[in-house]
Order: sequence, then C-alpha cells, then structure tokens
Amino acid sequence: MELAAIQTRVGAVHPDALVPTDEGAAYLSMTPEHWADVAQLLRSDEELRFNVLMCLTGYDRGPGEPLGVAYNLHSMDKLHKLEVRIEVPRDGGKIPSVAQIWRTAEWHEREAYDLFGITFVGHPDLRRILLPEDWEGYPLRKDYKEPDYYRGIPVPKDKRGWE
Amino acid sequence: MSGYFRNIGETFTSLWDGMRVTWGHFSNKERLNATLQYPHEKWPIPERHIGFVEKDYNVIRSRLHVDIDDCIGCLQCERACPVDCIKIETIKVPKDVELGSTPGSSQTSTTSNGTNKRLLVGRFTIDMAECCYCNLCVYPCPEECIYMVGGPNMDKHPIDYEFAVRDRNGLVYEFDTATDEEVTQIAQLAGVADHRAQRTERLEQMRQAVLAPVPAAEAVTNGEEPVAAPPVAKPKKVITEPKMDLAVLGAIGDRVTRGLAKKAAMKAVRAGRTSTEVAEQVKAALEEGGKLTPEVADIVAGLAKIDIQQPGGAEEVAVAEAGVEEVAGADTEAEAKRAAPEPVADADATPKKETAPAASGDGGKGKVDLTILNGIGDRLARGKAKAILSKVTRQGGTPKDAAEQIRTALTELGKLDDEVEAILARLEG
Amino acid sequence: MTSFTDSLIELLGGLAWVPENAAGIIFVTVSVLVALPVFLFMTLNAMVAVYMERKVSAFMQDRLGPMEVGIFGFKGGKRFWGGIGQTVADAVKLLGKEDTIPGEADRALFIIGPFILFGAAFATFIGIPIGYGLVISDFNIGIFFVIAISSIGVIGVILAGWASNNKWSLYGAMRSAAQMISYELPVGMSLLLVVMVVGSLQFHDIVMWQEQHRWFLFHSPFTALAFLIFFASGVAEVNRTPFDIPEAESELVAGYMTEYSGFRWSIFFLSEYANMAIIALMSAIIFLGGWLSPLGGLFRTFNLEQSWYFLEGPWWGVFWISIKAIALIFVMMWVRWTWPRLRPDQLMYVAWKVFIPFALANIFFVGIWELLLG
Amino acid sequence: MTTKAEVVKNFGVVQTEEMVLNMGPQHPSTHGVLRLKIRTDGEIVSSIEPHIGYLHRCFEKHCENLSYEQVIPFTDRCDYLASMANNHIYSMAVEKMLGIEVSEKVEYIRVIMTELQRIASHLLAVGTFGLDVGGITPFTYCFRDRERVLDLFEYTCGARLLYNYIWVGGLSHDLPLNFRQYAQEFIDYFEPKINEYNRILTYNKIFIERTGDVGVLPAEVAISYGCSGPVLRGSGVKWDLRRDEPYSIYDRFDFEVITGDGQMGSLGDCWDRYFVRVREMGESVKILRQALAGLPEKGDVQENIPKKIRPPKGEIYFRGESPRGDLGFYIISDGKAKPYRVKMRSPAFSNLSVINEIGAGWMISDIVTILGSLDIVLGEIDR
Repeated sequence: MELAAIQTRVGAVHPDALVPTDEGAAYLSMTPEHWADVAQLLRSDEELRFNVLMCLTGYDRGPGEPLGVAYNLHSMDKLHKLEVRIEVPRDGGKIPSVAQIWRTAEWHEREAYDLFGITFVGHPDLRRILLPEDWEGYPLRKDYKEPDYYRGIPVPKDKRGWE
Repeated sequence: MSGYFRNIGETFTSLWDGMRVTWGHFSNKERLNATLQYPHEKWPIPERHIGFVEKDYNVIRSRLHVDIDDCIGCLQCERACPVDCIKIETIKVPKDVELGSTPGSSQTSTTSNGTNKRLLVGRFTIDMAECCYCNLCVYPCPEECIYMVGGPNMDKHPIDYEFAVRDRNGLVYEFDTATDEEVTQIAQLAGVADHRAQRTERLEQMRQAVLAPVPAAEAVTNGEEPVAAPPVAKPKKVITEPKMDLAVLGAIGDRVTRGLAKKAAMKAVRAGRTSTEVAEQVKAALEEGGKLTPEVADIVAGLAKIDIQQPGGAEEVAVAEAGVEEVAGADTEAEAKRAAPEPVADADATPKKETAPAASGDGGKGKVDLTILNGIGDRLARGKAKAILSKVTRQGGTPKDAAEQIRTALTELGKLDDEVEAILARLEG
Repeated sequence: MTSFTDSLIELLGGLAWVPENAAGIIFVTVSVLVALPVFLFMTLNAMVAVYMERKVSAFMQDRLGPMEVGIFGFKGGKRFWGGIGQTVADAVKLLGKEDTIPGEADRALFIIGPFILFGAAFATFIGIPIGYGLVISDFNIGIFFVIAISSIGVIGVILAGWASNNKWSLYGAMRSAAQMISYELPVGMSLLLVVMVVGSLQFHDIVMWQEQHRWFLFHSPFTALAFLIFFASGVAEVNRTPFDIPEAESELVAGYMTEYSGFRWSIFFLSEYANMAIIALMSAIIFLGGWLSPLGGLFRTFNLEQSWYFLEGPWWGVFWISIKAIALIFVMMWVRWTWPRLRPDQLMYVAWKVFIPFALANIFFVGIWELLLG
Repeated sequence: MTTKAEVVKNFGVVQTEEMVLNMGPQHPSTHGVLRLKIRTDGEIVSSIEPHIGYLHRCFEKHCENLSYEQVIPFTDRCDYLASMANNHIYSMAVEKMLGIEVSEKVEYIRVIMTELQRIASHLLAVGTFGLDVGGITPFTYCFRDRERVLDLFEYTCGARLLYNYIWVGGLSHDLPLNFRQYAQEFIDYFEPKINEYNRILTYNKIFIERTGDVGVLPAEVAISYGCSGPVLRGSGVKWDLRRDEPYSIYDRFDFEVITGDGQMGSLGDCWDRYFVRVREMGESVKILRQALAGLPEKGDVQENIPKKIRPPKGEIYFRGESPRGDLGFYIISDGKAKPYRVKMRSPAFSNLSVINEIGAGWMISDIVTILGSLDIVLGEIDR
C-alpha cells in the first residue's frame, strides 16, 4: 500500500490526526493526541496490518525546536512500510505510548525517554534504560551539556594528562 | 510406558555417540591443536602484500608507525582519526628559510617523494592505547608515511605484534625528531609561538597545581620526601664498608682490562687489604688474564698510593657534604632542564661513564661529575676540590672555571702536584 | 582376615620394649601411623587426578593442557607428560593464597564446612582395601560403613553453602543436599544385590566370591545393570558432570564453593577427587574383581585350569586395582568433557524414576536368578 | 513488618517468600555485562527484569560528532561478533542516501564477508550455548573453527575482530591473491564439522532434555516484541531479510530460509532457536559456494568511494539481516559531513526484551539456557 493510500485510509478514520508534511516527504506526520488510536488502527486494520514496529527513533530538531519520534512500521503480511513522525514541544511534550500495541516499543520508548526526555503516557514502566537511574539531563538532545561531576567524581574533559 | 523405555534407549545411543566424538579427538594423534604454545610458537601472520606498492605494503594492523622524514605536516591523518589519538603540531617555515638549513637541524628539506616540506613537525605523537586500529589514517596520507607496522618499508620494521609495555606512557609514541632549539629557531623566524615552550610551561603549571596543596595534605608531603631523603641517607650507606677510590684505574684504555682490574681491586678492598696488597692482587689478576702491559702496570702501581677509607672518621663529613651538593645540583638542573641544557653534563659525559662504576654507589647519579676528583690522593685537597667544583657548577660555571679555581686553591694549600694536575686536565676535557 | 591396623597393633604389642598394659599408647600410635598414608594417598591422588583431568580434557578439546611447568627440568614436550609439575605449582599457589572469609559469613561454620567434607572422605578410606589385606581396618560391615560415612560429606557441603551467606552458595548447598540424599538410594540398592549374592558385607568376602566364581560385572545381566546404576549414581554423588548441579559453573557461579579461596577451597578440591577415587575403587572392588587379574578372572569365568592364572599375588593386586580404578576415573572424565549438565528436576527424575525402579527390579530378578541358577 | 498478632496468628503456618537474585553483571552466563534481577521461589523463577546499560558507550552521541566514514569503526564495536554485517548494513544505508551503486565485485566480496561472519558468529553462539548447558567441549570445537574464519578476515584486511573493511562505496582492501582458494578450503573443511557438532551436542539426549520444550516463544509474541533473526525463525516464522527484502545481491543466491519445526518439543523452544543457527551455517556455506563461483576476477574495489560523503538532507531507515536479526540504521542527514542523528536498531535489544515473557515460570538453570538461546551481544544492546 502506497503512502498516499495509507494517508487517505488513516485520514478517513481520524481526520484530525494528520499533520501536513513537506512536499515529497516519505513519512506521515501526526499529532500526539490521536496517536494511540491511529496506532491501533494501523496495527489491526485489515488493509494496513502493520504488525511489526521495526524501529522507534527519538530525535531532536535543535535547540528551541520540538523533539520528535519516528516510528518505522512494517507489515509482514502485506509487505509494506510506513514511517510515522510525531513531534512534541521540547518541554513537557507527551506522546501516548504504543507499548501495548507493539511490545517492541516498550524498551525503545524507554530508550527515547532516557536519551531525549520524551514522556510516553501510559507506558507500563517508564524508567531510564541505558543510563544510570540518577543521571541528570538527556544526553542526545542537541543542547545537552556534559556535567562537571557525576556522583562527586569529576568528569574528565581534556586529555592533557598524557601530553 | 514405551516412551519411557525409548527415552532410556535414546539416552544411551546419543550419549554414546557423543562420547565417540570426544574419544576420536582424544586418541587422534594428528589432532588440530586449537591453541598455541604462545611464547614458543607464535601466531603466523598472513603474508599479504597489497596496497600502495604491491611488494612493500602489508595489511597487518599491529601498530602505527610514521616515517617522520617524509611527513609534511598536512594533518590529514589527524583529521581522519575517529578517536583523536594522533596529535600533530606544526610551525610554518618562513618562505626564505629552507627546512634543515638552520644550524644543528636534523630535518630534511624534502620528502623521499621529492615534495618540499614547508612545515616543521614539532610534535607528532600517537597514543597507541587509544588507537582503534581502524587504519583510516593510513589512506589520506599524501606521502604514504604513516602506516601500520608491517606496511611499507617492511625491511625496516619486521612484522611484530608484541609491543606491550609496563607503563601506559610507553604507548604514547613520539615520532617527531625536531630538537628544541630547532623549534625555537623556526618559531622565532616565523614569528609564531614556540609550542614546545608553551607545553613545558603548561606542564609546569600543572605540576604546580598538583603540588599546591602540599602543606595541607600529609600524603603529598610523603611523596615529596624521596627528593630530600637521599642526601641524608646516601653518605651513611657509603661508609659502611671499607672503600677505595679506584678512579685511577679509569686511565686504563682497554675496557676488558679495566673491568678485570676493577673487579680484582674491589674484591681485595672488601677483603680488608691494605692499598699495597690491593695493587699486588690487581697485578696478579691482570697477569693471569694476560692483560698486563707496562702502561697498565704503572697505573696499577698508582693504586698503592691511595688510602683505603675506613668506616667513620673525617671522611664521612666530606662525602656527606659532597652528596648533598650533588643532589642539590641535580635538583636545580631538573628544574632548568628544558630551558637550558646543562653544558657540564654534556662535556663530562665520557669520563663520567668510565669513572662512575668505580665510585660504587657514591651517588654516581649527580650530573656534576664529582667522582672524577676522587683520583686525588690527598684527602684535604680532594675535599677542597670537590667543594669548589660543585659550587662553581651550581653557579653555572663550566668545568674549566672550576679547574682554574681548584688550581688556585690547591696552590695556596701547597697540594698541587702532577697527579692532581692530570685529573684537573681530564676535568677540563 | 588381617588388616593394616591389626598387623600394626600385633607388631607393636609384640615388641619387647613396649610395656605391658600400654594399649592406650599403642592405639594412639597406630591411629597416627595409619592416618598418615591415607592423608598422603588423598593428597597424591588429588594432584595426579587434577593433572590427568586437565590433560584428558585438553586432549579431548584439541588442546595441549598445561605445558610449561616441569619437575627437575623434565618437561616431556608436546605429550601427556608436558607440564607435569603444574599441579605441584598449583598446590603451592593455593596454599599461599589469601584466605578470605566474607564479612557477613558465619565464621565458625564457614571454617568447619570444608573439613567435614574432608573428614568424611578421609574416614571412608579406612574401610576400602587396595589389595589383599591392604586395608586400614577390615570391617565386617565394610560396605555399610563406606556408604554411611561417605554421605556425611553432604553436611559439610550444606554448612559451607549456608555459612557463606551468599545466595548462589545456598542454592548450591540445597541442590547438593537433594542430590546426595536421592542418589544414596540407588547406590545402596545396587550394592544390596551383591550383598545378597555373596552373603557378606565385607569387601574381602566379596572379592573372594568373585575369585571363586566370576566378576560381578559378568555374573548376570542384572549385576551388569547394577554396576551401571552404581557407577552413575556414584558420579552423581561426587558432583561431577552431568550431575554437577551443586557447582554448575554456568548457573551458580561455583555453587557452595563460591566464597571459598586458597587453602579452604583446595580442601574442597581434595575431597572431590578423593570421593572420585572412592567411587572408582568401590566399583572396581565390588563389580570388577578388585585386585584380581582380569585375565585370571576371565579364565575363571570359563572354568579353566589353575595353571592359567598368572600375574596374581598381593602386589600385582595393587597394580590391577589401580588400573581398574584409573580406567573408571578416566571414564568419569570422559563423560564430564562430553556431556552437558542435567537440570535439578531432571536429576531427580533420573534418580527416582529410572535408577531406583531399576535397582529395585534388579534385586528381585537377581534373587530369582540366584534361585534358578545359583 | 509483621506485627506480633500476625506472628501469633500465623504460628505453625509454613510461609515461603520470594527471593531476589541478582544474576550479573558479572556472571559466567550473562554473555557480557548484563544484570538480570530475578525473583525466585526456590528454583522457580517468577519474574526476570533485565538491567542493561553497563556497556553503554554513547555510540549514537559519538556518531553525531564524526564524519560518515569515521562511524564505521564504531559500528564494528557495537556487535563485535558480527562486525562485517554492521559495516555492510551501515555502508549500504549511507550509500542509499548518497545514491551510489557499487560494482559487482564489491557486492560479491561483501556478501562473502558477511556470510563468513555469519558462520563465525553462529559458531560462537552455538559454542557458548553448549557452555551454558554445561557442555564445555563443543565450545572449544566451535572456537577452533571460528579461528579459521578470523584467519581469513585477518588475511583480507589485517584485523581479526574489528575490521572497518566495508566502506561507504567500496572496501578498504581488495581480496588477497589466493583468497578464493583459501575460502574454498575452509568451506570444504567446515561443512563436515557441522555434523560433529550435531553428534556431540545437538542430538545429545541431555541437551535435548535441557533445551527442548524450554522457553517456548510463540510466533505472535515474537513478532510483537520485534524479535528477529534466528529467534524469530526458531518460532516458525519464515522471515529473512536476505530473501524477503533482498538487499545487496542476495536475490541471486539460492538458499533456504531455515525455520524451527518443533522437532524436539514445542515450536519455538530453545532447541529450535539453537538448531536454526546450526542449519543456517550450512545455508551460509551454500551461499558462499555460489558467491565464490560468481566472484568477478577484475575490478577496482575503491572506484566508487566518494571523496566527500555529504548525503542530501533527509532521512533513511535501512535494515539488513545481521547474524542476530534485523539490524537497522535510521540516519538523519542535514546535508553536512557529519550525520545529524544515527539510531541503531539492534536486533539483540529487541530479542532480549522478550526474556521475561518466555523465561518466567522456568527454573534458574533454564534462564541460563533461554538467555543463551537468544544469543545476545551486550555491545549491541547497550551501544
């Protein structure tokens, strides 16, 4: 199924969910409000049947810009793919979790939360996954500053030691 | 029920089959050994010659090497490195100056490919502990001068993969050959900052920063102690056994003969012989070794004149004093090392090498070579001479100045004889 | 039937200079004198067996095993004897290691644990003959003694595991307890059938019976099966693969030994290899004719003439029993380096649902066999 | 806290409590620095909570500060047992962004290398799986053969583990002179060895008892959790990107997609996952034979390497079949020389997340088995 057809199909059920994208973009943009419903539709609709969430990528558009999440979906039955993007404001942006729809998302959402600070509403266990629980800040954000100290240990920043 | 018995049957057959496999390996004489008896056998490195020049280049990734004479300082490799383990600092050579033309320069002006070098590579360090062996630095090099060993010029660098070191700093390879003077000169000519001096300064600052909390922290004070300790400890150690100045033997030209003589002399001294007996024994030993020429015999005869220092006594003061001065000298020198290399040390390098073993632990480390004066037979004269020498070197004088002053002082004392004169001549070089 | 202890007591008692009524002194002297060879045997056994284990495993895995350390300059090259001094070096290293006791451990029990295990193995050797008359003490309840004493070791294992205050150790100890208790039964039952046939619990009597008749391995299909059950259960009792769940290095790190180091750990090791030797020796004595020559045994089976017997006698007996025991130990190693490990529940399955029913049936059938043919 | 009244009330009632057991981060069977927080009731495990991140090396953050070609040595270090596959898939992702077509010879060499890497990786998985269930000897046999693959790699590019061999647009070195012959020799040597592994491990009754019917992963669950590779195929799903989304030149080769068939128990048990790997080695040998036969003699492997790698603005998600499953790279480019964002979708990350689902209810010994059958590499999970 082509992107345009999928767009039409989703638009027919949830007209508010879609956000217009740039010309020639190979993805669908959506608002976070309807994402849970749309995801359910994508997963269970007879024609769509996106049963695999290949990848969930958090990204940062830059300082001051919104944060985003890209979902790469794939259907093993219908053999078609889709990329969905959802962007939320930098501070306090919330996206509905799809961990119950695609279990893959459970850990990937935790990763996006860990590294970008995107909150996923309805996630069963939203904790840091790769970094220590007491880490401050979200390292993959473009405006992230390395801390000077971690648990009282100075973070080495230059290699003058061996010069 | 049949399943139960079939299970047991399957168990027996399958387990027996597995045991047959291991028995096959156990009893097979020509087994393929999965392991290597490492220090005795070595991993065979595939002989693989490809790359720039087919016969020269080997693909082994063992460690990086730089043919620094070919390096033009283009920084391509530094940029290519994903882990920033290559550090290069260059100074642009002014247009009218040719690299290598400055006095004392060890640099070549062109690479082996004939490219003119316009940059002086003042620093080229590779931290192999950080290297990720990705080989990415090798490709962009326009002069093909950085490569993994086993690469071009394989004759010069035999394939090897054992370069473990005990100290992490040993993995920081410094390839630059430019001397400090050269860097300073070129930097002056080019009108840019001398990065080596800057670096020394920065290191000094860091050292100061480390040393700063010394009064507060007790642990650091302990660390400083070894610097202060030796002058106190050393003289005591020296005087615990009878000792004789064997510097006289340094005059023997042949190295083998010298060694033989010194060995015999040391043995005799330890055994508590008088100086005449020592000379006799040395002579006997040399005769036995077939090394006794008339000249050597003369030198050995000189031994008989030298006193043997017994433990304790007035000697202690003199040696202790000398020890303190030596260390003090060494300390000041260490601080000024980078800025101005001590000419004394260089000038004395050769005689020091000969006499130092004879001093047997008498603080031979000191850069000011006081041991050379040990050949002076008279105690008073020796002490005076040593005091003057160390004083002069501390003030930055050359050995020549010191020799002059010693001469004057000894003439006053009436101790200036031929023997002393000879030693002073050696001191002057 | 004289034993080593009996002979010593007789010897000491008969000496002219030994005072009358000095039974106490003689008893103490003899105890020390007999304990010494047992201890030496255990130590030597562990060292040789460890070396053998390493070499066997290495050769089965296409390796060479220890190759560097020789004795008296003898290294032996790329053969079985290369690195013959390795276990000596290891023993020295183990004794020189720091002896750590975890802070939260129960110190007293932690220290006692390995010694109980060691003591059990040590005491078991008292009843095991290694030749005609070469036994520390020849009990008339030999088999019973050996089975009873060897199972004391499990107490040491449980103490060690519990006192370590480590969850992995505790798991190891509990598994070990379950395993040892379960496998005592098939061991006892398969020996019972031999006792039934011979009519004596004494090791010497069993071997004498085999001398007069035939080895138990060839006596009847049921005794052969009993041998298998006994040997497999024995392997299980000494915690070796495929029954090594108390140690199970891929699951429990090192089981009950996790927190031990240095000397204490080496005592565990010593006991494990001593137990191996016990199982091998017992199998050899009870089922493989003990110190009897295998050739003689074969001919006896076919009722050939006396003149065919050769290579027999008290010292040849030691040789033959060693050969048999070493072969059995080799089989244990062979098995260990070939098979994977069972799961605890499967281990119980094997004991309760396979070995015990078969052992029970065996007793019944061997009784019938004896009635019909014996 | 129990009150005294409760104690009195429950007096004589046997109570058991669950125990929390920390398996790892330093444990012989967690295949790296993985920590499993296990709640157990005796030997029975009631829940498993994996804690990862002990090997987190900021791969994605690094990528944002490196040029595209400098990322390749870092991909080596993600799944360090399948570096060639990582190189291959990353390079293909960037090539797709740049619109580069690589030459026939390069494609063939890449396939050969990736398949050799698959054999090496599966050998390690098979060997360590044997180790997990207690069989030590198969492990050394597997390593002995894996060394031969690594020898081939060393012969080709000078490195044994972290190659940086497959570059964007080409390769770092051409094949050595007699590579075809050596590879052929290896294949001929290796193929009968698979039978040896089967004899000593696969069909060993104890092994079957330990792995058959243990940790059953139904196909639905596997797909929902995003499992891939042998873990997914072990559950009977015939899904292999080499066949279903043919990239590189995989569509030219004739090979079978191996799936589990529940031969020794239920479909999707540990034995199936294990055996899929064993049989996949045979399929890799098949591909290697065809690829070696079709490998073009002449050709420059570096002719298509771009001078400057600056993909146009945009993003791409490209995935391929690494030995552990679908390895995906999501790359966002802002038109500069450094990637704006690189996300690596590592197969083992998703494969590991399923462990609570299939491991709960089994014994501690089985957790080790199940973990081994998932064949995780922590370098890739933590990145």
